[in-house]
Amino acid sequence: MKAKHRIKFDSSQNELNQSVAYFSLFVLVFALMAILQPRRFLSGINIQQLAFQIPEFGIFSIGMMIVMISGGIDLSIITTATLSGIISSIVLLFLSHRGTMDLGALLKGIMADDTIRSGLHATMPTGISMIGIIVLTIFVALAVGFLCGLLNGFLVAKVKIPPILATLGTMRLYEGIALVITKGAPLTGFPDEFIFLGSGEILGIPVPMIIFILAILAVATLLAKTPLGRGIYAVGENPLAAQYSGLDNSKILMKTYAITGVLAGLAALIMMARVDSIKVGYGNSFLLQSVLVVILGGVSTVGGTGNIIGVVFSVLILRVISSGFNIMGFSNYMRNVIWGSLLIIVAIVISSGFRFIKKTKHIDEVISR
Amino acid sequence: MAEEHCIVMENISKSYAGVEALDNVGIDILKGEVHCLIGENGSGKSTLIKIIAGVITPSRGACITIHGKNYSKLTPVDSMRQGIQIIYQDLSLFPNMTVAENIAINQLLESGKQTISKRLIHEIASNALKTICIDLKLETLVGDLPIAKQQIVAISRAVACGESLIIMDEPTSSLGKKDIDCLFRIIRTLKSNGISILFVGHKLNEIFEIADRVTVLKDGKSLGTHDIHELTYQKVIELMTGKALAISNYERDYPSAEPLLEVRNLSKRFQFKDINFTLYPGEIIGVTGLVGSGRTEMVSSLFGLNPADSGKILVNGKLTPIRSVRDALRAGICYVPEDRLSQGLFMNHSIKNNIIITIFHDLLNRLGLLESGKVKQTSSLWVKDLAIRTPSIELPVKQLSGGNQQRVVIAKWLARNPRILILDGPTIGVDVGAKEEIHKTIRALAGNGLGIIFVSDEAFEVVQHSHRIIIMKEGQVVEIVDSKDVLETDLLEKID
Amino acid sequence: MKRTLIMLVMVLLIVPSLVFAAGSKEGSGGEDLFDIVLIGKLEHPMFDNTFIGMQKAAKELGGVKVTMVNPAEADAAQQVALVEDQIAKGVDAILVVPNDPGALEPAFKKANDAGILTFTHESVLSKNITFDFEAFSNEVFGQNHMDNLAKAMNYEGGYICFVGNLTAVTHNSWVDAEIAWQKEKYPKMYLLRDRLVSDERTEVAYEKTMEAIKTYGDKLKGVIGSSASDPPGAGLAVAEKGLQDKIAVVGTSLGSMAGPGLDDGSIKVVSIWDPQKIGYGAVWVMKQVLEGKTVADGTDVPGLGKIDIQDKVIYGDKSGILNITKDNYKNFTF
Amino acid sequence: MQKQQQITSKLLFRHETILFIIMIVFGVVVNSINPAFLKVENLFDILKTSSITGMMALGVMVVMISSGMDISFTAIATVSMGVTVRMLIALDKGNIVVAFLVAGIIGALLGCINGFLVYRFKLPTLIVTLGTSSIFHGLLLSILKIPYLYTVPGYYSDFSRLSLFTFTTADGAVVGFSYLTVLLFVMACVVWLILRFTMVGRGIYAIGGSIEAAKRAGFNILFIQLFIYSFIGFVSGVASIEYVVMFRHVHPFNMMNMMNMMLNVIAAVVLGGTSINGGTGTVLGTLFGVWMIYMITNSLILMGIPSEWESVVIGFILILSIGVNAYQKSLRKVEVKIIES
Repeated sequence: MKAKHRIKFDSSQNELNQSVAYFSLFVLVFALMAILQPRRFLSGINIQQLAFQIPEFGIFSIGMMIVMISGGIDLSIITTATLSGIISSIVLLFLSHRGTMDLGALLKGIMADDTIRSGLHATMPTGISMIGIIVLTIFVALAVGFLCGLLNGFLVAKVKIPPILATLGTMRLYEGIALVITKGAPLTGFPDEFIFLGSGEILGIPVPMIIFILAILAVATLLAKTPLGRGIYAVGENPLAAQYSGLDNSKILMKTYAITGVLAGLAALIMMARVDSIKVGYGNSFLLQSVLVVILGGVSTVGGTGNIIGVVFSVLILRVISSGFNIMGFSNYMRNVIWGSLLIIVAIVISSGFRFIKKTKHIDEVISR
Repeated sequence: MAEEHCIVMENISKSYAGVEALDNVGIDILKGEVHCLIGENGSGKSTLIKIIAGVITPSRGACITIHGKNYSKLTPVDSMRQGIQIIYQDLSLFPNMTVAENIAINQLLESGKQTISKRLIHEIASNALKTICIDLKLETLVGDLPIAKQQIVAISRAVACGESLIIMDEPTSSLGKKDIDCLFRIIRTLKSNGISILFVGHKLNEIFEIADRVTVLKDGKSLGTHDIHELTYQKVIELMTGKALAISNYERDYPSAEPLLEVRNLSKRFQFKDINFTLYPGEIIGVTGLVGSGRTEMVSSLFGLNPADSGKILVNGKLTPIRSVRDALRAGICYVPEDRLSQGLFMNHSIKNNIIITIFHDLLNRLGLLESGKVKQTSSLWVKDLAIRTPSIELPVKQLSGGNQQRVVIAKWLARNPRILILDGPTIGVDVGAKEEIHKTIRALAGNGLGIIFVSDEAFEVVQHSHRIIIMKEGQVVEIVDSKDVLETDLLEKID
Repeated sequence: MKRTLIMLVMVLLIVPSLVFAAGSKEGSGGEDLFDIVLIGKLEHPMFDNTFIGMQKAAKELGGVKVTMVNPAEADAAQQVALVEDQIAKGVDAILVVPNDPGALEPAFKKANDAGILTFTHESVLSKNITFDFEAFSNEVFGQNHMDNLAKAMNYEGGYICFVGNLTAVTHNSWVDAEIAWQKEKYPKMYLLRDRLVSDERTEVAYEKTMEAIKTYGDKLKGVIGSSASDPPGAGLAVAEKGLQDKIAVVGTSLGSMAGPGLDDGSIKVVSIWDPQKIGYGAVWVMKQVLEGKTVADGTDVPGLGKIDIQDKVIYGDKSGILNITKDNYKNFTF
Repeated sequence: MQKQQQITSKLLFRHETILFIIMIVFGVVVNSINPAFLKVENLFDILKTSSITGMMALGVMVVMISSGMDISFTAIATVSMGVTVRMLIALDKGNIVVAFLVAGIIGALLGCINGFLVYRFKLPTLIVTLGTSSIFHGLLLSILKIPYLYTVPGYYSDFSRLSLFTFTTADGAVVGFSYLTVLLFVMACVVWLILRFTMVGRGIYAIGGSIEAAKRAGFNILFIQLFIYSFIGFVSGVASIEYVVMFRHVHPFNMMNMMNMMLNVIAAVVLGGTSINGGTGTVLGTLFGVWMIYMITNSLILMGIPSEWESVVIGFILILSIGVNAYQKSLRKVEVKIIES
């Protein structure tokens, strides 16, 4: 009889419960906002705004989640995005204005001279190559992200620098390289076909949202269904046991950081396409927020446990709250207070949820009585 | 009363969430005696000592008398003031602090001093070490010490406090023979100083060597306290497991196939030298020796964790260099590590995920993704095969008991279908009943044609369950003996 | 028990703050007013003052309601989100001081599509807007800095320039103008090195000025700061080394920030525009536009003076530059 | 013989020694580019400007030794700076000592909240301090409404000019050894004494080594946690007044807006040899870590590096020096293993 009670507490059940909890919190928050400001919050335009706002931040967050599950952290995630955005937009601008000016002049010209740009659009060969150019741009952005991530992974896995320090160093490094390339100037004037990635809609669903959903599915599959994903969990939970189980820890870590880099590159693309510009420093405030969201989403701060559903819902919850507060005209600082309290409350709830299990430590013995 | 009681406990009950962990248990410890508390895992031993330490409050009606003083509720501070000190299985030492600091810290805390000096610390530490006649470098970091010496530090710490009762929770589980002798010598010294010892354990030979009286716990109930002279091995095992245990001798068919593994002149600087042996299919080779004899280093080099500097390894007659874990796995060699908590298991992950960690490639579908059906099927199969007691394969491993955890580790490797299985201390920290089941598993595996290398401290176990025994000392093989030709006592001598 | 207590306290912390925050910024007013929102770069007295000017205009001109929201950090992404939220809120006009002009364009476009007028301040490059308001052109302002510096360092010697960030477009165009003007007008002066970056932080400006003093020794005669905290930081370094008579510090700053430096002579003069005037003028223009009237080049706008419209940028006349010195800084409230 | 070898190898592998060597090498390289670097004047200036970071780093070190992490210290500093300066102006009295004390106490009280939450709910310290940092800062700005303050009472700037001793260098410049540096050294000594000679100090290391063992040994965990977090609160408060002393203004963002600052402090502490996992860390190492980072960031102009290259150079040197350190640590592990066996 008693044993039956206990069986509830197995881990998949736990995960499910957690997901249900996050979902209900989301519904609650959404309902609260809708009740407080029905006309404005539920307006079609606001819902659509949310759909446009969430993806870039969301992708950063799931990138951060992956490294945090592996027991690390990636402070360079934003500057990785900046760097890959800048390099890929140079490629994009150069190719789409191809044949009429050299790269140096392009860089100088981008900042101020609108007339050159519109003139270029007129002379640009249409049709055939634009898709190719965009595909190449996407490839370059992801590749740069991949390489940046790989360097992080190398420093963490091979040189054995604590992740927080390694990525702090590369954060400055990537930012620096981006500054050296652009001297701080923003790059703008992307072709409309590219802008579509950030502002377009397919069947009424914003393209960034589609990309975000695809990224979620990909990462969820990666974590749950691939050897690499299980390896990431294993390395985060107990690196020694992972090594003893025949996993190649350093390879897994390198891949982990590289994947996060690729996601940063993807976020960069959406960012670029959404605001039609890329510049050093854009999105800096996402860094701590993404760490916050990942922790709020139930990922262990020491790695090894956590799932993507929690993180995605945390992204949604935070975005809904923050948008709702904006509409209601709250000061940002009050919002910070509320976020902070929310974080601590959620942490307390999560920790007390597990307290019962801790007490009945060896469940099998209890059952076998 | 001629004999003075140190502590008397009666009517001790404790239940967690409706499950009785302790049911009306009583125990009394005399001054200057070595009292053994034995029982299988989950029998309530640790709950009982935690109650003595004041960490856990018993259910109502409990009556605890320490040195004649009555307590209905014991706090940790009371317990400590009364001179009760526990040496936990994990030793509760501070790896980042020096030997001297670790020894002195409890006494300093008790004295209520707010400031300390190095001189004082050293004085306390060296006095304590002198009491138990041991010499240790005071400035070494405890984390850098081998486990046996850490144990000594923990005992010295208890001694430094001038305790009247020292509780040792399975103190010998990670010690070699020599260290155990040393520990017993210390215990006798303490005893002669009038200090009582509550010795929690399950290695019967040790209990018979050191105990004055024995209390047996089973399923949260006390089966009474017995004088050691009234007991026999057989009787104790019967009491603990509740059934008569047949110690069957291993069928010692000498295997006659081609050698599975040949090791020639394997050496590694500072660790081991010129190791030579051959392993046949279906054979169990026991490896024994003291901690520091190089046995763990040697077997871990076969698994590629600690690659050797020179020498040859032949698997199935083919030269197989093993430079990494993956090389070993490719050659069909698997390794169940000594420390299952830190080296073998992912405690927060489910049983399922722990088992499949080694066999991803078998569970992929055509898209290269793990197929959840296969994952469940395979892991359930192993759970069933190894009789792992669990309601669900989704349960985190940390919720299993030691024996079942060990079986998860073994399952993880068997899932790979290895040809050679190295087991490093597979029965450490596992109680008698579970131990027997693990032995059975090992024999069954050998019966299926696996070659097994079985590292253990317990001479008894090695003699019982292997064909041949490699005895190691100071990094070298002293002798390889046939277990038919050797007695347990001979073996002990050879090890030292 | 204690746990619930703590939770209760937390909840108690949240609920009143919700009420408090909700009540604090929302003004009352009829529905017939034009809703104008100011979005600053971050919370700063400059934008508070701009807002004060706007409120003054709203009161005097009537028919307009003004509110202000600022991002918690000077980050373009947050500003984009704020603009989008305002669209959802359904205001009539938005005035933004962009952190990154380019980043806001799509949001502006959406606002325009939703029938909301967009305006900017300090952002000549913005496109999807009705007007951008500038107190004066960047070139004029930079030249003013250089004139001030040249005078203070007696028209000769080496100097360095600070920008808040390499990514700050206005700062960089000021510095470009300064250097060009020096080359044209003051041949005896020379630039010691490429522009320095202060991160818009006093302490960084201080540290870097210190280092520059050590690096260039007697050659360093002048420092121009671009962000409001540059001159105070540079001034501190100069004062600490006792070099008030040898090194002149000028640049963009506020009287309140530069006050101590102006007093001890380590800062010679700082320049700024009057944010209240800009705020007033902006509301005046926005009201005209919202009412469907046109604003022509050369109109005399209260607060901006005789305006000069180039493309979409409204420049105030040169009277907009305030040169603040030791003698007059106490006259200003910001 | 063997013993001697062990001793030399120990000295060689001591973290502080390695760090010191890296610092010397770096100093000599910079000096060869610009001889102004190794002048006493410059070194004293580095000591002075690094004192704020150094002060906070001491607090972070203590927290990290106990295997915790505090990222709310910049928020605490901002709050105690704002409240203290305002309050003393409103009361229209006070002097520098009172300011330091009041700010320290406010900081300590805020730190206590962290300590209590950490102890009571056994939450990861990172989460608690991440949460309280936005709560503290948010409350300061929205309820207390502390605006910018660009004029502060004269006693702040007076203290900034005070020097323990001054002398005139060969080229005629007057060089002073600032009291801010003295304050850092005093605080460093206090921390050293606490860690070394008091039971609380041992308790901090003990918690960092194993909190379970510390509990069993009978340490008062609540008291120690409160001490740790109120200590970092205290030094943050003191550091915030140092900020007012040096820069003569109160700014609700400059201290806080320093995510860079926060990360720099943490980086300095880790570079100084304090383990992220707790248990180890020394005062000297931490100071070296702080100075190392300050030397890197404050020699870029001397070396004539263009502004846009700054981040690249800092990032590169940071990775390099941390990498050397990490590599040396892994060497030590091998060494210990060999000695052991």
